[in-house]
Amino acid sequence: MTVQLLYFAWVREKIGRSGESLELPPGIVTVADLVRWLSARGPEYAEAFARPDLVRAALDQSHVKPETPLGRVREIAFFPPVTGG
Amino acid sequence: MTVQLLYFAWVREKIGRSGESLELPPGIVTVADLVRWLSARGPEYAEAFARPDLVRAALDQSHVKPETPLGRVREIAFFPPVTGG
Amino acid sequence: MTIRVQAEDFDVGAEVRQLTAGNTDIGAVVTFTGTVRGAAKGRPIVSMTLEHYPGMTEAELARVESEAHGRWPLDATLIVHRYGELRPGDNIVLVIAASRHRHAAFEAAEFLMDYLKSSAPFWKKETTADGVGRWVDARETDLAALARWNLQGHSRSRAAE
Amino acid sequence: MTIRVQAEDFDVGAEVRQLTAGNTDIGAVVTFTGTVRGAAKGRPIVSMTLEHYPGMTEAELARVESEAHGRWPLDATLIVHRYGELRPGDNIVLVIAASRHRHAAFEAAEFLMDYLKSSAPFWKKETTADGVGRWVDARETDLAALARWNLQGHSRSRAAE
Repeated sequence: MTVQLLYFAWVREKIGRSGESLELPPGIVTVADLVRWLSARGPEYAEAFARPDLVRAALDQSHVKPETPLGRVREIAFFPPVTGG
Repeated sequence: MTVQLLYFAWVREKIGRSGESLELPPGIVTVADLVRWLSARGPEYAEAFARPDLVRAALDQSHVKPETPLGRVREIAFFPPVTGG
Repeated sequence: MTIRVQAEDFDVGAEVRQLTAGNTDIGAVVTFTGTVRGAAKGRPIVSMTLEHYPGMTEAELARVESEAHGRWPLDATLIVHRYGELRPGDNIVLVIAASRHRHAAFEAAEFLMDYLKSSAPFWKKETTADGVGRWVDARETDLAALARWNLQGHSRSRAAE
Repeated sequence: MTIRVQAEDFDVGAEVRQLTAGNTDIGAVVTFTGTVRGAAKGRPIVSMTLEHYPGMTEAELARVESEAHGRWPLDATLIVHRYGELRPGDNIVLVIAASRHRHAAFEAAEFLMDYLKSSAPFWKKETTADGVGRWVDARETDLAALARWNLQGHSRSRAAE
């Protein structure tokens, strides 16, 4: 499955890019699975996800929890807790 | 004792004037005493004070209760419950 | 801390700019604008006349404002209240509360409105299309709103007998 | 019901006029303006940069606004949020709630702010005079503020693991 990944704020800065298109291997079912797989891709990812409790996720632009299944998602975003307003 | 009386809103309309200077006889101690004395001055006053629970008073521009003594007041105002804002 | 009682209209944006100019400690500005509604109890109105008690009005608004500053950390406040003859849609009252904390700004603005509605000596008369003018009744809900704030000394404002 | 995400500044007075024009059912208009403070934790800042997630931002703000309309009798609402590089004193966010009831307008405006602060995908970076930029931490008090409103489904917005 090919998905579009987006990174914002310090997640973007640590990973060093604002997004990328990735082919996910089978076995990645939930958001948490994806975080673990990404963390193993290199030190920049490992650092971005070092404190997973500080990283939020959105599937197709909706907030989700770690245990949410990816399903047939097209766009996945990772970012810190929001600080607007 | 001479006092300046002021009337507002429908109290003013019922009494037919916006204010007057009156010499109060001895024995008028509280705001309630004054209301009773005024009510006896004529039908327009009687009608204005017919429902004393609907008339508020201020002594020298401060809200007061019926039992408040007039003291050495100079200006006494009577008006309906306020409806600004 | 500023209060104004005036016949003229006001501009919310201009008042906010003037009140907060040069103060970068402020992070939150809440405004309340009260306007003349086009109908009263289902009857269309053509105008609303606001009578007030000059002198006491300013004194009460200043007291209301001072009470708010004693309760919340406010950087600036403004109360503007109009009098005279107004039309549906016209502005009646403006309250602004500026603080570094947004909840303080919200609470103070709501307090200023609840308190001034029950204490500032203004009276509204609504005129309907038939030319009849009716004095607006004080609303029980306004007194209930005030009770939330546990104001001491306000029970002085009661019936005259 | 209108939302805007923009780099440009806004004028509170002009936005209120535009939002309420021609509607004389409205009697109460509450606005909240959030501005850039000149210091963060005692350090003066020279600029604040707001990053956002285009698309999701608009969707979240629309959801927040729709939730408010489901809870209060509102005649009109507006949310404007800026992004890009801002300076101390600059406007960040504007929320307007217009209703025939003043408490509905106050509560809805405060709800809109509490909710958007916890759900709209914006991130603030503050730059101090030494040129160092720091991402602003999410505040526990903002989550506590949100808890007051008993939002269902919002627990979906949690940690990614």
